[in-house]
Amino acid sequence: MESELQIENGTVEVMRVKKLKKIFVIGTIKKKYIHAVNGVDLDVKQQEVVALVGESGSGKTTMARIISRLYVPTSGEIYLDQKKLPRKMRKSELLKYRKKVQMIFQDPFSSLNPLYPVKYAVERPIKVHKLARKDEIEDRISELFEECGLTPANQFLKRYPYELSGGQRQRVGIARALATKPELILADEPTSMLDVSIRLDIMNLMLDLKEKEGVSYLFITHDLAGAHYVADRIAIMYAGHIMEVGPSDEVINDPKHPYTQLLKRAAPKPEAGLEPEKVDVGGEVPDLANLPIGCPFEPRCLFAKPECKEKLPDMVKVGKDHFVRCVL
Amino acid sequence: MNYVRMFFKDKKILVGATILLTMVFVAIFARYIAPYSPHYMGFTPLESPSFKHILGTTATGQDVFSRVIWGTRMSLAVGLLVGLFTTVISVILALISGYFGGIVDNVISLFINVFLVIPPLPLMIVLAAYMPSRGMWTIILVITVTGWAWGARTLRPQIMSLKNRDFVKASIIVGESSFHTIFIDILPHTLGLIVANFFGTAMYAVISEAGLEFIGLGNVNDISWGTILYWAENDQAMFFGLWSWLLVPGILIALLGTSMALMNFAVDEIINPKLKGEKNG
Amino acid sequence: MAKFLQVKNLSAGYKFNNVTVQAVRNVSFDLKEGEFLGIAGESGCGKSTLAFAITRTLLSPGKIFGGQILINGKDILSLKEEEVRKIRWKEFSIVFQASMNVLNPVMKIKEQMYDAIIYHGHEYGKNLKKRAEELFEFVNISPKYLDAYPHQLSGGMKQRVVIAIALALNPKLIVMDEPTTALDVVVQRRILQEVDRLRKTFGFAVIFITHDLSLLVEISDTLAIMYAGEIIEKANSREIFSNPLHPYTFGLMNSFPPLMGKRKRLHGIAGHPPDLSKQIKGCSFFERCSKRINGKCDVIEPKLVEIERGHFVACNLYAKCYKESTEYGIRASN
Amino acid sequence: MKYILNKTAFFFITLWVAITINFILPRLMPGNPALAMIARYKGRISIQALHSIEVAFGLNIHQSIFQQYFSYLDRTLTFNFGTSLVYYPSTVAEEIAIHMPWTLGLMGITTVISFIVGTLIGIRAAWKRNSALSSSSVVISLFLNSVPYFWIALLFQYILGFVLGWFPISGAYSLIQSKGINMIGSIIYHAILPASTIFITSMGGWILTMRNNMIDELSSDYAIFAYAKGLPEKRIDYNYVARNAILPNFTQFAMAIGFIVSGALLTEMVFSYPGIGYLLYQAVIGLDYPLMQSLFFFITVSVLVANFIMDMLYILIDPRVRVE
Repeated sequence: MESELQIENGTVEVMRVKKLKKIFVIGTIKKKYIHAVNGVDLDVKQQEVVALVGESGSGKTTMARIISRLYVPTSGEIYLDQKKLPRKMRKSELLKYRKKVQMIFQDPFSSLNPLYPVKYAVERPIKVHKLARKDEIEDRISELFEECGLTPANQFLKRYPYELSGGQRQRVGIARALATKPELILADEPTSMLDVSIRLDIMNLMLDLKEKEGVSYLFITHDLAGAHYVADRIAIMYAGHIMEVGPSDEVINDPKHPYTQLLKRAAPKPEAGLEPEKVDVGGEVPDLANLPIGCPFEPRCLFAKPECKEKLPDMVKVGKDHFVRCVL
Repeated sequence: MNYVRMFFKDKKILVGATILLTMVFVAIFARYIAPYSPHYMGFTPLESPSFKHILGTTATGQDVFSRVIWGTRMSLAVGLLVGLFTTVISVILALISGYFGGIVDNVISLFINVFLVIPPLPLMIVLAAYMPSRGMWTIILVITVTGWAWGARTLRPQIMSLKNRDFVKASIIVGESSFHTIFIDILPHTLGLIVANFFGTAMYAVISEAGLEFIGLGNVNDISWGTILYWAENDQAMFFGLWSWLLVPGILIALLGTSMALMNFAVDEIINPKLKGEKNG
Repeated sequence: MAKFLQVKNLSAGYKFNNVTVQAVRNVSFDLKEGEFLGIAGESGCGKSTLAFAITRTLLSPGKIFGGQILINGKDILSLKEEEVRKIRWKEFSIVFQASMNVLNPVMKIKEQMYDAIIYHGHEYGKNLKKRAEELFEFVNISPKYLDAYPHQLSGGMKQRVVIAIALALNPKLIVMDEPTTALDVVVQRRILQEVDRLRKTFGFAVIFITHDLSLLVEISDTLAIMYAGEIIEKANSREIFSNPLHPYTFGLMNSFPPLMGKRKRLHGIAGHPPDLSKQIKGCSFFERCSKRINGKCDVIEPKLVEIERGHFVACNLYAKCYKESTEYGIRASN
Repeated sequence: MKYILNKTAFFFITLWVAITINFILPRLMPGNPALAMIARYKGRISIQALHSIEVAFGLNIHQSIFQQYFSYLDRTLTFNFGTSLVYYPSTVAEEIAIHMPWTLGLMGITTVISFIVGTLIGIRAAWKRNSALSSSSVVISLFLNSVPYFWIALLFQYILGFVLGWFPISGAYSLIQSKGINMIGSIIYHAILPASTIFITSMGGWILTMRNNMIDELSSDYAIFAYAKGLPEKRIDYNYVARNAILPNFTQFAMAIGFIVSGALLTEMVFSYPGIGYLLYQAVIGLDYPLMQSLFFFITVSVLVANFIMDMLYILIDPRVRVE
């Protein structure tokens, strides 16, 4: 099955994770095991945007943090440029990795240090990775600012985060991520805290940078429409598992998994018609400390079969690059 | 910066700083302010306040006023030095504990909590009683040992929450060293709390020192407000009606303590503006 | 249908030591009994302030600067605090943005529900338990949770509890300020369905405030778009969706990528809203507007006027708005 | 329940630390002060008293340090502290038993009263935040909080006791009226000055913390929701805000009680009140190390127990720690 997931369209793979798991242990005496990510296989190709869509508690943010090496995975493998990463990395290795994998944060208000002018955020990666000669650092920062739409740069460099609007701050965050010329940018709900009128511009900026800099994104979001807008492929996550993954248009227009279908019904789509669709699925995301053995969505699924209770369904290929974890 | 301006505009800080600076001035220039040597014993003993002896004399014929002036030095020194030492200790422990977490954190926070509940005075007494020598440095050591936990306890959660802020995560992902993340990205945010804490413990030190000296656990031949009170009590100043001998050092301790408490409280208010009079959201 | 609520020239905002923020500027609208009014706008457009002002829960440093809020023809701004307290929750209730935190963590849920009933001397007070169970049934929660504490409930359940409390005294209006923003899409959708069902059963009116325009288009009867403290367009939801008149509304509508259909590049609205602590001259959207008329829009403040039947807009592209505002002489001389 | 388990474990760990400090301290000091003391007392006190010192310090040269430690633990846990030097031939345990009730009575009652009164004032001060009461309570509390207990005690003793002669200057009861109802009256009469000292100086802290907690909680979402529900102000303040604001106060009790006890000990010393503090003072003056050490142990245990009780009471007021 894994071989099926291998490169099919010939593009270069930037990142791949295999059987990635993360279990958090809570408490010292009575331990509680939170199964946040439960064996995820996923890959991102060069200049590709893969959206990871899920509700809160689906493990999508944990995924980003594992890949960004903020968390160490419980098990599983991570490949960057087809090379497997060692579990423990030496300082120099980690630094090299950080240069290639950067992150954009959800909250533009807390992702910039309020004590320093915004220039600091972009200056640090250049200095840490020695990416410019001393006398060229300033120019490089300005260049990055302008590339991210903060023009003219010298109007912004010395300002403090609280003097900028949310959208402007997020642009600084993107400039910071871009400073190391990374191959992959993890974008953790980069637009969910922004005003609706500027979300598109931030997404457009990210898409432009993809074309210009050849960067790939893992775009984490709960918004199906936004995912459809930016992503080439969409992966739907539920309770730490990927339920469905495939080309954006296919996943949205012809969702195979009952959970994807539910998400689609729940999402607002005023363009569709007058009467909103009824959502009659009850229940909530399962308790990650005691996941069922079978399909985690089974308790809420309208089409559940007895065998769904017994065993986690396998990923089934339903189209070119389109896989779904469902017995149906 | 905004904070600096707020610092100077605050009335509580103004009052606190005025008291504190006056005392620092007196301590530095004690030699010129005090009319007599604090050790000279040639005056008539047990005299009430007069022009010659503003605060009267002791049972051994010393000028109380001169002793009070010289006493400023030790009370201030103990307060400020203990404030400094405990701050350093608590910042280091809180940083290690709050930033690195895990088992180290568990051990340190247990340690902090244990030291918080052990009543300080009895511990100080036992400690001081066993010390081979008595004097200012012993007292500083004893109060530092019993007083560091306070600050560590307030700083630790602050550092933990800062560590979880996105800008710190961003620093890690950018590839910053732990040193840079801790000292450049995190620590400056806790400055207010550290300052508040410094004054809080300094106040505690001033009071504790006076208490220890008062029960005779310091060197009774040192000159501090605590030892002056020790002698006043010992020589039964009360029964001779020598109120000034008894009251003035106490008032000064209380004033110094209050000045530090004011600074502590005001800095707290600056960090957490809600505590101010106005309701602002 | 009768007009239950009339807001007339309401101005409200926040007063700090030396800064006054005009968060709601000269807002007027009517609400019929049982109507579902959606108010959409971006953060900082004053929509939450409006919600607080209407329910007179705007606390210091918030202030109402002027205008009238008539409930059944009675101006609640002229009432004394104690008089307002008495009608609050009976006539109207409010569901807050941070519904996760509005329940007192140390009180049982039933006590918090009983409180709302007891302190208004309502007839339901005679049989609190029965009423509480009934309310829980309305919002689809098992009555056994009445004895629970808030921390024992999930986010979606807490939200339902808050809605149940809001229904406690059968109010004629529920103001909902981003009640589902923090919830997952599926839960959000289910709660909205329930609110709609309850509204149809009990006939209360709803003012639903959110930044999520695409959601409002689906669920509300009437839609008002707020920008920089003003209502700049108001009409039937479908009408606004298919025929937005104000350039801002148009931009906002296009800021939501459609879920289905072909993907194509869309653009948001460049720039950011004006600083509400400063005087705004002319149209508040001037700076960001793609259709602005220099020399006119930066001078004359357009007035909210009915352009087509039931469709109000405040934009100088429409001569009527421009004329009406000069008629009243507002800033025409500037 | 995890919470109770945690708190019990913490109680025992702290107890162990306190006991161990007692054991280690004399051994840490250069030139072992206990040995030095024995040398100093030799010939001046009886063999039994000398032995009591040896017992107190577990000084037995033939034992290894671990054997010494375990026999020390054993003696401590069976309250076998040997003989007091100052109160020879009484044992340390006897002396503590005589003095303990006075301290418990004086301190226990005043601390509880001061906690309640301080908290109530704090509630009022927060809720009328702009009133004169509020701003003056802050300044007064700050002052009281930074005044040494013993000095307030001296002040009361001097003005109310000595100059005005309204109250007795020292002791816990009059030796003349030592029977029945008179005795009780006399005890109360003697307790007034030390009690008010403790009351006044410890109250400031409660006012401040409660006021600050209240102000924090008043702007919380649930308080605003309660207001929006149309509840009367009193109901909101007491049943919603104060109930939450008092929670951190309960945990702060842990931090504070050690300080209050310390201050109260000094107060007893000033008033020669025959409690533990006075005993501690006698031990300090008389260099009675066995007594001093056992007192440290006893006071710490009492504080720990008080804390433990507070922790258990906390279960009653915060449902969140009651994990089912």
